[in-house]
Amino acid sequence: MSSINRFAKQIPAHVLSNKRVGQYHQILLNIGDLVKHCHPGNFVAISVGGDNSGMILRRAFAISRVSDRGEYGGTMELIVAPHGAGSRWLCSQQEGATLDVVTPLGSAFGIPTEPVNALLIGGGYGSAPLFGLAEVLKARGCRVDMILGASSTPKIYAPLEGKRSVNSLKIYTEDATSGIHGRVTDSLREIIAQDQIDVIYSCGPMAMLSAISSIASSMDVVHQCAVEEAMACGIGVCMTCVLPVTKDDGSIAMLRSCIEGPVMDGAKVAWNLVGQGREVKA
Amino acid sequence: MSSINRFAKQIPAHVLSNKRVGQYHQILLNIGDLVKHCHPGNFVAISVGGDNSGMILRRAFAISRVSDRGEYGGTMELIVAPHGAGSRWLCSQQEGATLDVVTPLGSAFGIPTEPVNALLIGGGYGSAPLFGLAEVLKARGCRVDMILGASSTPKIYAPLEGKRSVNSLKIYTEDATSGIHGRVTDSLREIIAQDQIDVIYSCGPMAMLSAISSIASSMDVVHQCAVEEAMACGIGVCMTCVLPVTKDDGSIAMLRSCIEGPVMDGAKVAWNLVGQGREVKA
Amino acid sequence: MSSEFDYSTKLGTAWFPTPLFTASGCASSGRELAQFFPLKSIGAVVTKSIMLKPRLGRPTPRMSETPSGMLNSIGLQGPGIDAFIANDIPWLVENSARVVVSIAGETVEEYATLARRLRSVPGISALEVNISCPNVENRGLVFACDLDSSRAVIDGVRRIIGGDLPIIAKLSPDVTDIVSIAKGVVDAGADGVALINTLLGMVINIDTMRPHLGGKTGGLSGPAIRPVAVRAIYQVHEAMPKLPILGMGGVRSGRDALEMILAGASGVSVGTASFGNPHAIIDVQTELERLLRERGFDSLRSAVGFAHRDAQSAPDEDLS
Amino acid sequence: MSSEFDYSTKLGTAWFPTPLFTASGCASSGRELAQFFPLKSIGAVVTKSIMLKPRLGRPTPRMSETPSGMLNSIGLQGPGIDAFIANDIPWLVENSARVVVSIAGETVEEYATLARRLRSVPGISALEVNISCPNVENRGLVFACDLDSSRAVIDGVRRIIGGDLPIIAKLSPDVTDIVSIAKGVVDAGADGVALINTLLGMVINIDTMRPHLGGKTGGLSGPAIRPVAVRAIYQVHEAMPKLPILGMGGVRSGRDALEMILAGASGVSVGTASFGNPHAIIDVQTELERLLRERGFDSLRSAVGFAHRDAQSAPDEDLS
Ligand SMILES: Cc1cc2nc3c(=O)[nH]c(=O)nc-3n(C[C@H](O)[C@H](O)[C@H](O)COP(=O)(O)OP(=O)(O)OC[C@H]3O[C@@H](n4cnc5c(N)ncnc54)[C@H](O)[C@@H]3O)c2cc1C
Ligand SMILES: Cc1cc2nc3c(=O)[nH]c(=O)nc-3n(C[C@H](O)[C@H](O)[C@H](O)COP(=O)(O)OP(=O)(O)OC[C@H]3O[C@@H](n4cnc5c(N)ncnc54)[C@H](O)[C@@H]3O)c2cc1C
Ligand SMILES: Cc1cc2nc3c(=O)[nH]c(=O)nc-3n(C[C@H](O)[C@H](O)[C@H](O)COP(=O)(O)O)c2cc1C
Ligand SMILES: Cc1cc2nc3c(=O)[nH]c(=O)nc-3n(C[C@H](O)[C@H](O)[C@H](O)COP(=O)(O)O)c2cc1C
Ligand code: FES
Ligand code: FES
Repeated sequence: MSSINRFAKQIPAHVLSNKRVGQYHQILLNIGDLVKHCHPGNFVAISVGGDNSGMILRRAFAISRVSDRGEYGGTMELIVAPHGAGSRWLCSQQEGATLDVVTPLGSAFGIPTEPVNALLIGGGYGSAPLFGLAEVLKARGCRVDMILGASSTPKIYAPLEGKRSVNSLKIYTEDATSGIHGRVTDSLREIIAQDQIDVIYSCGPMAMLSAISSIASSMDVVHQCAVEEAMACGIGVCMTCVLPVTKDDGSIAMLRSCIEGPVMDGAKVAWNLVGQGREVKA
Repeated sequence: MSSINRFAKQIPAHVLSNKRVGQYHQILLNIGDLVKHCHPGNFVAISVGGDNSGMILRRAFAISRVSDRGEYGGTMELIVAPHGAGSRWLCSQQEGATLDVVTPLGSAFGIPTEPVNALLIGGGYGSAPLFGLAEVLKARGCRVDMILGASSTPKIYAPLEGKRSVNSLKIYTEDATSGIHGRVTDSLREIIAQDQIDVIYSCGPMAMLSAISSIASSMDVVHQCAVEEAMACGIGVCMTCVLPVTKDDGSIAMLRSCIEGPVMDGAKVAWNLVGQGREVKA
Repeated sequence: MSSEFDYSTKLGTAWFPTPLFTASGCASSGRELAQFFPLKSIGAVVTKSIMLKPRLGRPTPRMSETPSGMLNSIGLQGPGIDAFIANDIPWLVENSARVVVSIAGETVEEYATLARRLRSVPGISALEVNISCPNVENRGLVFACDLDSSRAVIDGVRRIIGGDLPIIAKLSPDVTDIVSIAKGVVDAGADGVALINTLLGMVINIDTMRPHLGGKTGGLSGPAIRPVAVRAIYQVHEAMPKLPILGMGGVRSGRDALEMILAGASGVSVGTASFGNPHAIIDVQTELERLLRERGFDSLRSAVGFAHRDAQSAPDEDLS
Repeated sequence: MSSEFDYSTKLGTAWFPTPLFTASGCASSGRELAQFFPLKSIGAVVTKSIMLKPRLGRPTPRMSETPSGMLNSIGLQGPGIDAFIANDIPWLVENSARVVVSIAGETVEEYATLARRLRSVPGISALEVNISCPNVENRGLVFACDLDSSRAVIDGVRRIIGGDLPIIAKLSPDVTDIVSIAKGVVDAGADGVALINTLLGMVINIDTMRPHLGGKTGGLSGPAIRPVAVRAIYQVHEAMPKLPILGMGGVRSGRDALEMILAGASGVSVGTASFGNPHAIIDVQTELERLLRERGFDSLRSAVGFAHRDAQSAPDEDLS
């Protein structure tokens, strides 16, 4: 634990651009040297509402991608869904605005040391961190397949340049407005078997992660999922973001998803106990 | 009372310009047809901090000037001192921003039906509404002298075009950085006597209004002052903005300065009882 | 409002076309808000707590803004019951407003006297009894903070009023056990309770380095206190599910009002929000109706206390 | 800090170089904040309330943001006293942090047992006794809401501790009369009081239409509650001017902390503000010192309770 958040800093970050992409906003921030310490799976916590805001807590967003090349030096990209007041405020920030960010936070996806067959599954804006992850996996010689799903097409985030870093991409929409009609888990067993998947990386709504976990466990596939629990502090001090996780001795521990996550071993999360069956509103 | 605030409306107003003038910001707002109902002495109440602001109360500002000519239609000008968080937020609003304003509120300066000799006294940003008043008085054939005072030059607001509408202008600064060294009340008795002043109009810090009142009363000069008490609602429903006023029978009433003011008869305010001797912080 | 949705509510025997009320002390006697909307379009105007004699109230400063809230220390400034009955009620009645009169006293006797004066005044829908006042006969201890004093006030008022007017006891949140106070006043004859009055607070002026308010302490209101209000409403509704509750404390939008309705309020008062937005009560009224309809309720009443029902039940099941 | 200004404070016999403390439950066991600043640079780390046994705490959701505040319902999740003594205290001591240990129990006996376990552990500056816990032996009524239970807990802890460690009783604002509770615990042996714990609140989720928190009710914290905290501090200091008070509740800037010092606090804990700003406590510490110096104080101690002095006195007169 003492290694986690070791490089986290609170810095002012300029908004370099803010573009609408489907239902989301793609926001590019100038974060300088911190990019060096950002890994796929890490997140950023942002103050919202400006000075004297009644919204006193930061909002968490997965780091979609970082780059240390380009005219502005180190940059970080976020994919933000305008959900409630805080994320809507963020989406309304124009080029030139300054944000108060703390990053990089939390655990990162574990990268295999050997080339393996990896399946990346994203739900909604959950695809955001997967493209950066795909690049890293490709660089390690992995085969990278990707499945994205959402209720409808505008909620699918799949940038052109991102598609280049994967070997295959399947899209599912529940309203059949694009790709396959249905959910990412509909043919998951078949895909795992056919493509000889060794490891699944996932990010998206908790219900999706839970469904993937049960399939992955039953087929003995490693499953690293980035969870999303409501977080008050994002830095491990408040205990609000906990998830029930099964320990080696079979007992349950409540682990902080901000600091002992957001990337967790899907097989260990006691999904049936999450929120005592009541789901956190995504 | 039922006539007051009869024309008040809550409207979105665009910021047409925001310029620094000394220590103040001169903010021009687009308020359309409402200008017709704005009179010198009236004020505007503005929401500050944006949506989800922790600052839940409006801030009050004297209407400095209105105009219904010009390319934008009806406009209103404010002179705002960056004092605390709310007024600083207002001063930071750029051209194009939209403000939530309620105006015109409160009582206006009474205009004499005959041509008289009027003395207008402003302290700090208190001069703001006096230039518009001077124009009205001149149009009625009055002689208009003006005295402005502040602790230091950057706190004197005296626009060039405004100076044209007065017969004479004296400036006092306490640090002697411009005009006469001292306070507006220093030679007030002499001025009243020499210039045969019939009525004094004043706007500024409460201590100044109180000092003017005692001189004006002792010399039997009418004194209309625009007071400044902390206001929670600005529309007469909360009773926070009260001032002790002596009634005809000699008893004291606590009148709401937002609706039975801000323009009050200086002779009737029981200055010695204001805040039981404790001044409201300006 | 279409005929399919029944937005009306009752507090005891009093009927109101909508559940939106002004909060006592936040609408003066009604006239001033009438510049912004017709008073008859809301459920009722709850007037500023009136006392027997005219009162000047506390010294200024009387307010201080705090994060998402404000402190006030008005000290019940008002014209006294005679002028109030002579001037304010007739004006409200003329303007077709429904009227809930809030009364406040310094002794049990004073409350009873106020009730006697109001008993036969036409045009009053209900009495709100503000018991968050210092009891001069009991070391200045606030009536609402003491079970026996609270009961004594309501008992005295009930005796005078008989069964004519609904009596709503307005309680303070500054107590260890608000449910026991609520039970006490109901037992003493209250037809409903108003929850909550302001929380006792203080701000120190860091320039003068002394308490900022002329009255030193003040009452905290506004969105900051909403979670405390919702909790109080929930607790009291849980203990007495049939008791009409007039909820208030930090409501500034339809969603806030909905929280209170679901927690158990039959009506909602909007106070401090009107200071920031003179149309707040109208906005809340419009949004609340929309939110209720969107959730499948066909009446306000079917939503009251819904948060207490077991998690499986849907609005439709409650329409029987 | 220059040598001319004495920023140190004392709570009972315990000395701290600055008056800034973490708030229990808002800094976990200290390690996590150490990524952002050295723990030894603040007055002390107040650890999350520890219980006898390991606890999983309440179901999620455990938090809800509210206007300028938040509700939490953690349910005292923690490793239990054994693991805490084995892992957390040694780490804090190694990192030169001053440590105030917060304890919580379900019975009077449990508090005493915790005190016994901690009595001889080296490196602890003081005990904060969190009595805002349900008393399983008294219908689940929160200790801090009952004078006798509050006294019993402190009495039990005091007997075990003897005169060794200062005992700070942490009180709940959810009471009718916080001064009487404060007097009670002081009488039972507390060396000081911590004011205030969270206010009981609730949020209804308007989508599920049920209480949002897994634990239904939660504790309200953050700037929203600051006026209530300042009032409590002012009242208790007025009643017992010599009693050390650790103030807390919504402090996020030096000016907020100054309000509490002037009201009567000898130290200030920063809780919720650290969630929005991991350096909040350092920022508060720096700004508070500046504000005190600007006002002519040459020590923190000369400013404690200054708002109670008569309006004519200036800081200089108190430096004798
Ligand atoms: C590790 C992590 C990564 C995330 N990555 C992304 C991302 O890449 N893109 C994106 O659009 N969103 C992401 N989210 C969700 C995002 O944090 C919420 O949408 C946002 O906090 C909602 O705030 P709001 O003010 O708009 O909504 P409100 O509902 O008004 O928020 C109220 C409170 O609830 C919390 N909250 C509400 N919804 C969520 C949620 N789903 N998760 C966590 N907290 C919530 C807020 O933080 C806030 O404290 C992520 C969340 C977490 C925890
Ligand atoms: C009728 C009237 C006309 C005014 N005209 C002008 C003007 O033309 N130009 C100008 O710069 N200022 C004017 N003021 C003062 C202006 O309203 C305050 O400076 C402003 O409200 C301060 O808000 P803040 O958030 O910056 O300060 P803060 O001190 O943070 O405000 C905190 C609270 O105190 C209230 N408050 C603080 N100072 C004052 C004050 N002096 N008067 C009233 N309320 C106060 C605020 O409204 C707010 O509710 C006027 C005030 C009144 C009542
Ligand atoms: C300025 C002001 C004056 C008030 N005066 C009264 C009063 O006279 N009688 C009363 O019962 N409540 C009074 N209250 C309390 C409100 O009616 C209400 O209970 C409280 O403010 C919480 O609601 P809100 O947050 O919507 O304002 C007053 C509140 C404020 C802010
Ligand atoms: C998430 C959270 C957890 C808390 N846990 C504890 C606790 O374990 N023990 C305790 O005495 N107080 C606890 N508190 C209360 C704080 O210590 C503090 O008294 C309160 O939050 C007010 O201060 P603040 O507004 O600065 O947070 C907790 C508060 C929060 C927000
Ligand atoms: S969000 Fe605070 S511990 Fe995870
Ligand atoms: S500011 Fe509310 S009555 Fe004047």
